[in-house]
Amino acid sequence: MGWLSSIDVLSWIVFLPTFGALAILLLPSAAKRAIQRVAFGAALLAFALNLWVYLVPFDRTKGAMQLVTEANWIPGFDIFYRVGVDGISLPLLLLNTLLFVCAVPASFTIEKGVKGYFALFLLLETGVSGVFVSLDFFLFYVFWEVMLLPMYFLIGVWGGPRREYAAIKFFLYTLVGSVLMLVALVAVYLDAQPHTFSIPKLQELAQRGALDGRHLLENGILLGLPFQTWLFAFLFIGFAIKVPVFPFHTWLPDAHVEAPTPISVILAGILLKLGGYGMLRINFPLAPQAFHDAGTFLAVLGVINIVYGAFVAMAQTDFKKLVAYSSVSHMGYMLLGFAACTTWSVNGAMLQMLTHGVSSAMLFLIVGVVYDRAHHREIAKFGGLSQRMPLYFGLSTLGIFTSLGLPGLAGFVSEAMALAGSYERFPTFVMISVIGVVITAAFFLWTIQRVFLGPLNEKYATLPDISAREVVSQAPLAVLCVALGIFPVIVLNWQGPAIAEFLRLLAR
Amino acid sequence: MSLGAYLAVAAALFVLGLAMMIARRNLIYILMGIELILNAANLNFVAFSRHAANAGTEVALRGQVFALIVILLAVAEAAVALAIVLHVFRLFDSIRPEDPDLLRE
Amino acid sequence: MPPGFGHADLLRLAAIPLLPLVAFFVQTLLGRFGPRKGDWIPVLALGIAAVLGVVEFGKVIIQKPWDPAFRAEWPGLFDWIPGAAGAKASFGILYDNLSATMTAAVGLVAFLIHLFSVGYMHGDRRYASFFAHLSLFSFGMLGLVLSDNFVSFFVCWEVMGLCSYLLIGHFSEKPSAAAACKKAFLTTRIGDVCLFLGIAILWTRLGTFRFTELWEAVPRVLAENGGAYPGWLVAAGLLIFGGAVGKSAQFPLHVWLPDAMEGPTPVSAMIHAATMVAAGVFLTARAFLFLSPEARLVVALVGSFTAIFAATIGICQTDIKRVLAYSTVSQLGYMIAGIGVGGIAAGLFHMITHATFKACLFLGSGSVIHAVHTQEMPQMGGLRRRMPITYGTMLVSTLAIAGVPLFAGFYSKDAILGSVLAHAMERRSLVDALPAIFLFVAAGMTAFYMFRLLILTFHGAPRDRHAFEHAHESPPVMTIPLFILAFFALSGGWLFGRSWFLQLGKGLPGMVEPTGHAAEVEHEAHGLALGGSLLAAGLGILLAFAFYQWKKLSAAAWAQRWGAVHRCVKNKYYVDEFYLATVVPLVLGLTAVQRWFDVRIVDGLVDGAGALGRLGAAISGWFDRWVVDGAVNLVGWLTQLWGGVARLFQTGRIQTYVAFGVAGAVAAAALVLMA
Amino acid sequence: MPSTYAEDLARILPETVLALGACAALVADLLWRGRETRRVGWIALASIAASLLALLRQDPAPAIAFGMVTVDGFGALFKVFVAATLAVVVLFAASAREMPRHGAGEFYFLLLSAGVGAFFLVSTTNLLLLVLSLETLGLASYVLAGFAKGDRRSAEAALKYLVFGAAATGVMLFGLSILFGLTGTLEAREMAGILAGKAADPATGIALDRFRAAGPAVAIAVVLALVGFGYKVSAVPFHWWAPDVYEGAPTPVTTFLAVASKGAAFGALLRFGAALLPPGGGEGATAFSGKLGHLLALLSALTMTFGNLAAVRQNNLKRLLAYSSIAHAGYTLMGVAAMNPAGFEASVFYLFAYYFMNLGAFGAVIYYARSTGNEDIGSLRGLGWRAPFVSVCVVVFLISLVGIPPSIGFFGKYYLFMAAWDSGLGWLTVVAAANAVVSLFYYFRIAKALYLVPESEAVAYHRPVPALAALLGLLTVGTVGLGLFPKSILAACAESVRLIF
Amino acid sequence: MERIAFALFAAVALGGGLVALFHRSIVHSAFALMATFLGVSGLFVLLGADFLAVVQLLIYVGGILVLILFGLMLTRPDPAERKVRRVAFVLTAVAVPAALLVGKIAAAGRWAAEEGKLPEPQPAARELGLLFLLKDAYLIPFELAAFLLTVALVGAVYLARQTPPPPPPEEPR
Repeated sequence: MGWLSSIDVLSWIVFLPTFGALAILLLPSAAKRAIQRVAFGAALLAFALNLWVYLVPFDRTKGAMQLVTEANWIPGFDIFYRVGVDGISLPLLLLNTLLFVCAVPASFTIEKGVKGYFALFLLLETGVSGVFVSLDFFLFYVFWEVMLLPMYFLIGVWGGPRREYAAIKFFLYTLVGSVLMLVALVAVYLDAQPHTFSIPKLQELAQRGALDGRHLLENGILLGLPFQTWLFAFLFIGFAIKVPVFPFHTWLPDAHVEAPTPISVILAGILLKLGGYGMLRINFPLAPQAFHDAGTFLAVLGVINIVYGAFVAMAQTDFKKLVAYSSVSHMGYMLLGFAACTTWSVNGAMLQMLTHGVSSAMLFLIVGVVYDRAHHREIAKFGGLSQRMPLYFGLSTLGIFTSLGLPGLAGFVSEAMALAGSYERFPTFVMISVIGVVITAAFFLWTIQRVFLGPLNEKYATLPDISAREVVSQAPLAVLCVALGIFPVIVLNWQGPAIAEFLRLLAR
Repeated sequence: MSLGAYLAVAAALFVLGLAMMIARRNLIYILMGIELILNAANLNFVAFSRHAANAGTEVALRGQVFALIVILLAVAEAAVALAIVLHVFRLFDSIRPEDPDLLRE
Repeated sequence: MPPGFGHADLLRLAAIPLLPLVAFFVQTLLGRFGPRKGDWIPVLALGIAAVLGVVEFGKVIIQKPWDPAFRAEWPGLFDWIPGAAGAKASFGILYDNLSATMTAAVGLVAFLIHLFSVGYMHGDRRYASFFAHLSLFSFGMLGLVLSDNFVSFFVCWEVMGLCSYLLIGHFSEKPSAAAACKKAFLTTRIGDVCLFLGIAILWTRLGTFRFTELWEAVPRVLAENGGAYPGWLVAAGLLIFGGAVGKSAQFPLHVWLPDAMEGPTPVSAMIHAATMVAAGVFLTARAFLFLSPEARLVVALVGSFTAIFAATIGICQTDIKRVLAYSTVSQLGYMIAGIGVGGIAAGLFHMITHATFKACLFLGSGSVIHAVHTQEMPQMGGLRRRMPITYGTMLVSTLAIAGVPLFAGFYSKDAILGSVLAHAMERRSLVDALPAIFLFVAAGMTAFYMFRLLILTFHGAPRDRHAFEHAHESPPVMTIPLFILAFFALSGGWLFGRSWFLQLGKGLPGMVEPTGHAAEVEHEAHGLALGGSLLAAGLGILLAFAFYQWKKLSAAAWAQRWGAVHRCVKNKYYVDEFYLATVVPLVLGLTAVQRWFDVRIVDGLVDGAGALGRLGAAISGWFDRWVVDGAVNLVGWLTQLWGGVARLFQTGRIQTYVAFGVAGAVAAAALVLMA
Repeated sequence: MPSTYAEDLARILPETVLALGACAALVADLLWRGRETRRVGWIALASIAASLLALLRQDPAPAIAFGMVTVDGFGALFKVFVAATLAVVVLFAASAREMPRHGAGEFYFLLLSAGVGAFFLVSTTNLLLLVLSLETLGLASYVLAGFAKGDRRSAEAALKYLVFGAAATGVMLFGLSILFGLTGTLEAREMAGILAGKAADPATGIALDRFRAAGPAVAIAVVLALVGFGYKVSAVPFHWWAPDVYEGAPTPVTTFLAVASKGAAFGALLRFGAALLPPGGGEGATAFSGKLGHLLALLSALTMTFGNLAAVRQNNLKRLLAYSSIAHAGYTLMGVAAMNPAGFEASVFYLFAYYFMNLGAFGAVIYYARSTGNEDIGSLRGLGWRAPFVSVCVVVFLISLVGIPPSIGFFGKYYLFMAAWDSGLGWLTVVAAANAVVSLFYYFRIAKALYLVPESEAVAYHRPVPALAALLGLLTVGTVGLGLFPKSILAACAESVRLIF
Repeated sequence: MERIAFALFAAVALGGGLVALFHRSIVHSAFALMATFLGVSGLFVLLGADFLAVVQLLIYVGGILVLILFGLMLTRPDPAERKVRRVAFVLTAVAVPAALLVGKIAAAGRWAAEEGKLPEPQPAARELGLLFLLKDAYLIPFELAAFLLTVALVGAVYLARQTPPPPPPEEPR
């Protein structure tokens, strides 16, 4: 327990929500207001701390890990409580804490088991934050898994009609992924000389080519394939499920559609990013050789995600499902950007995670607004909502145009950087990917047309416009949609040195 | 006689006991089978004991002690087994081993 | 940096696009709460911008009179995407003759359209946001013409796409408007991604986004490649042109423009005159250097075909705004074709003149629609007496577009026709001659349909008495812009136009001054073109009058007075009959075919991207359901099967258990013994 | 140094106390004419506590009492394990639905007697004592399984347990007899040297590497002996009895069988394994150890796979837990298959993990069965909302059973994976990992029934017995707390395993 | 002489076992089992374990077999049991020779170096008894065996005792 005394600001960010959850558990179930306030306060406090870290103590000129805290956790097993941030994790951490703040007001509509809901909700935040700050592979894994259960219940208990199916599907998929990761974790640990879980140390080892499985397998070969390939494959599948990469994506639409609005927000906004973050932090640097060999393969997957996701999204009749599939498409840019592995493409891919985090979160909130009022999400059954809900229409338009990559808004910068940066290595794939760009525009505009434009559906003539509470949820995201589009430097400057470091690790 | 001969007899008894447990349709047979198996083991122990006859009293008698204890054990087991069989018979009104099959997949 | 241009100019120039942008934000957030719903904010901003644009333009003319090489550049004003030296993307200003001209023209036209809208949109439900969007639209175009690199160019380009979407869909409760705005955005977006790819190629190969650096790099590349364009550059050039095809509504991506009429009339004016469509032409001019000779021919062919293609359609439209729309498409074809054959200056010149008279025409038609509340020409007629100002200004503009001498359109169209003719005469092949043929025919048609419009609307007897009775002249806020625009339509050609653009053209990258034989040919061609264009325009106008104004009787009189056109006189009735019996069906038929093509194939491709998408999506959905989910379910099913196997073993019979146990032991022993 | 009689007696004090406690419970019940069930329970609990106290106050130095009872840290650890289970079982028995009204004296007597057997089982390397303790544990367990006298299922369970157990011990005895014949000694520690040819056979005075000279005989003997252990820990293919018996026996008894009996059997297996095949035992021994390791690895893989797959279909909570406990035996075997100290440590640690999560699960079953009147998963519909405390605890246990951090089950699995892979059983790690996924299928059916399904009005809410609730809370805290900070248990495991090698 | 005795006793033991296994009547089987016990007892004598032989006679024949017969009487034999399963034949036909073979192989490995006659037996009955009194020898097994018998007794009594029909189990509603 010695490490508790040396707890630092990052740990506070991670564990503040846990304390919030504990406080909520101590409150009586009937005190809904109090519970909501505690949840909001905990999330807000974590965000404020995080923002402070982002602005004040973090030195953005450095690519190395900062604010590192290390404490021996399980002695004898080389397991450490090791946290720190760099330019890759810090923006994602900030996005995470922000989204949780936004999701709290959106959760006020929850009626059933409020206490349990918010406790799990805050627990989830701890899990996600923990993943972002972990510098120890074991700790990373622990936090990774901590997310699993709250998510299962949040979908399964507070979700839509098919929630059981969606929850178990989500759980199963992610568990498969994490089990593969666990196997890789054990293998990496045993192969590293000296044994260690420290991610930076493992990265250095891998970069030197020392993580080749020779301590674990004969000649580092298993069934004719080198250890690095196995390692890469196991980790990649583990993370790809989270992203989700085709063909591991089918859990996503189900989970999204069934999850309550705030959970969809978290799911799309931040949980998908964990996959990408894991690739960036662990998967690629730990198996650089295999990563280079698999570059084209990854790019193909990325392109499939982009185009396929967009086409499937177009076929959806459910607003939420459409947004869900658009996420599949958007994460394809990220994968493509990673695969190309140039400064621009990786920067773009990273930024894509953030911008998609903002825009998809906003879109889910938008869907939630209309669902709360009309109690369905069939696109075809709406129409002309812009006449009754002009403010809502404005926010929706902003979110949708951000998502379809309009210059000046957040989505464009990242997509453009990812695509332009990837062109150098994968010209053909980029050419194919732009089909996805067009289709994305097509289905989003078509959605706007059917939901907001055209003659008003008289059934919804009395719908009230978006409420103050809902605006509070969406406003920060809306601001970010614009701010990130015009001043992407507020992230790019932070992540740049860290990505340079990442590229150095991957240099052949 | 050679040791091998005793061992062979013991092995044969062991197999007969097993066969009796598996093949006969009466719980009593199963009890008999158990006794056969225990007897086979005992025969082994005593034969080995004899085999070490020249190695001093304690060593030479180890097997016999074991056999003695096993006999005691057989008694205890037989008692409990019979009690259970009777108990089952009372509840199921059958002595066939396949009749109690409430518990199955 | 040319002498005399300094920090103050930078501030003024930066203010030109930024004022409308600020106005947009202010108007969006606060406009509706302000007096007059804040309409004065964008108007004021645009007014200042226009003044600044004109002032700076004047400074260029005065301080650096007729210097083709004038170029002032302020790169890296705002680092957008940081990165290694050349790889970064930043916003900057490139102010040369071209952007100076464009800034002034766009600013002015946009300001007038704003002004006009104050009257036209009065009482609209979304009055406030309309002005906000209009303002953003202006920002897009002004920013675009001042961009010093492809990134900021593209950003503004897309911002215009968004604004066109918002503005065309202004009457969103109309399903047709809702569909039209989507169509506009999508169609142009197809072009946009081409442009994006083109930019990406250039950036990947040459490492920069800045125009000046790219222009310097291209000759280097050509030198390295033995003077020929390498494949990637050809591709990049064509892709960039693809962007122009979308924005400038060239065949086959022209379909959005006529539908864009669903928006309010000022928006149409904005799109057709000052912004959107001009952006494509501007882009083609900026990117001319990246176009290989073959690519330029493609450009010329696309442009000229679009010109004639749209003109034929324009002939048989009855909706006043649709006629104008097809006319725009057609005129854009002129510009593009002109640039394609190397007459960049001519194309740009036409763009500017066209901006003035087309804006005037649209605002005029808006005024008419405002008055009679219909867009169908057959229900109008005789409005001349009710709306004299509108009539007068529109007449001037029609004369200009028809190419009547002394009016602006005459000079610019003539320049283009000269260029294409020179091109044809120099190359002497059918393919190279096609642009010339198309454009001359189209010139005649232009005159014809424009006068047809004018006559049907303003001349003759009123066909709808009720509408006529209620029609009245528009308020000054609407007519003043008309006056101003008409003034330019009248004077744009000779006031500063022709010679200025000739000078301007010399400074454009990729421009080659014809020398020797080529120069002679060019001179000759321009002479021929003058006659040809006059002839075409005259014929068109005459035919129009013959058919619509004088009817048959008047047609005879016309034949007598103009003996020079003997053949036409002689075949007076015959032409009439021929027109009725053959040309009309032919033209109608042709139009029908084109319409069909338009609707079925092109529209089908664009709108039907949805259908295609749905088909693909249905297949994907199927795949999703059966293959991907199937795999998961298979696992579950296999697990269940395993459970069944387990049940087979777990019989509930104790003796079986013992037997299995013994078997297991034997197997285990065997394994250890064998190993 | 020979120890005195008194010292030796003191060394077996925990066992003695327990045995006396058993008798006391029996006599007390007779005296109270079966009317003071609760008090008898207190007597049992008190004797367990006394035994634990004696255990904890024992001289930590390893020693051998009466020539065959090894008293050391390893044994103590397992005795604590068994005693702690016994205590929990006593508590369970107080709240279980299916316990008969009469016979509390016999029940506690038999339970504690089984505990005595388990105590001896984990503290000897002597074959004779092994057989005797195994039988003491076994016979008491047979009767306990059939303890619900009016219940046919209970009787059937007793019968099946008896028949399979008797057969398995018989087979084992036969194997042990051969082992004895091969070495002339009953002490496994001595056997190791004789088999490896490092010490002379006491019978013949000849030293011979019997792993090589008598390979098949050794192999058969060891495999036959393994049958006995395999049956006791319910490893495939000697597990057949387990699902039926676990389902049919009263739940407290099932708990005892699944946790204490299995744990003690694992303790004995580890002790004998370490004694018989110590590292560096010579060429033949190493080769044999390798073979045996592979056999165990195979059994481990089969066991966990079979257990998990079969559990997927179950609708009865107890039966589901039975299969799950088979699967967990498979996991535990991973460490044994590694055949090295690290692996054994992992196994011991996993047993502790198993203790917390499985006892918790059984406790919940007892509570739910009282509320719903049966043990079907389907009848748990929405009970999570009515019985929040117990259900939250259950979810924690389920997490741990699946092996999701932060729980002791996760760390246990992780440790096993590492140990297995480190001794060249990478494939087993992969199999185990896949199994973890399969196990999710059925464990979370429980969570689903508790929370995801709409509530069923038919189920009345019973406040859990305070003792049971406190116990579940304690186990939950242990499951999470020790999962996060396993340091203390890890140290104990390492220390104890060091003692037996 | 020893050979003949061995053959006789072995034959009695195995023959008894075979008859017990295959005879249709369970009563006959029980008596055949007695023969086996006697045979094994004889083998014990041959091996020099006289005391054990006596114990075998007393306990097996006098105790266990009687118990089994009691069991027979207390239960009702099943008429279907008259048919002996073919399984048993197959098992025996395959397994007994296999077991003999394996026993032989096993023996050969271990005792190859010293195959031959067994050493002379030592008079051991007294020592056997004394062994149990040595502290370091068999004190604990002896005690534990006693305890085991108690456990068996209590258990058997509990199950066999005819309790008044138990009250219906309390079913919380």
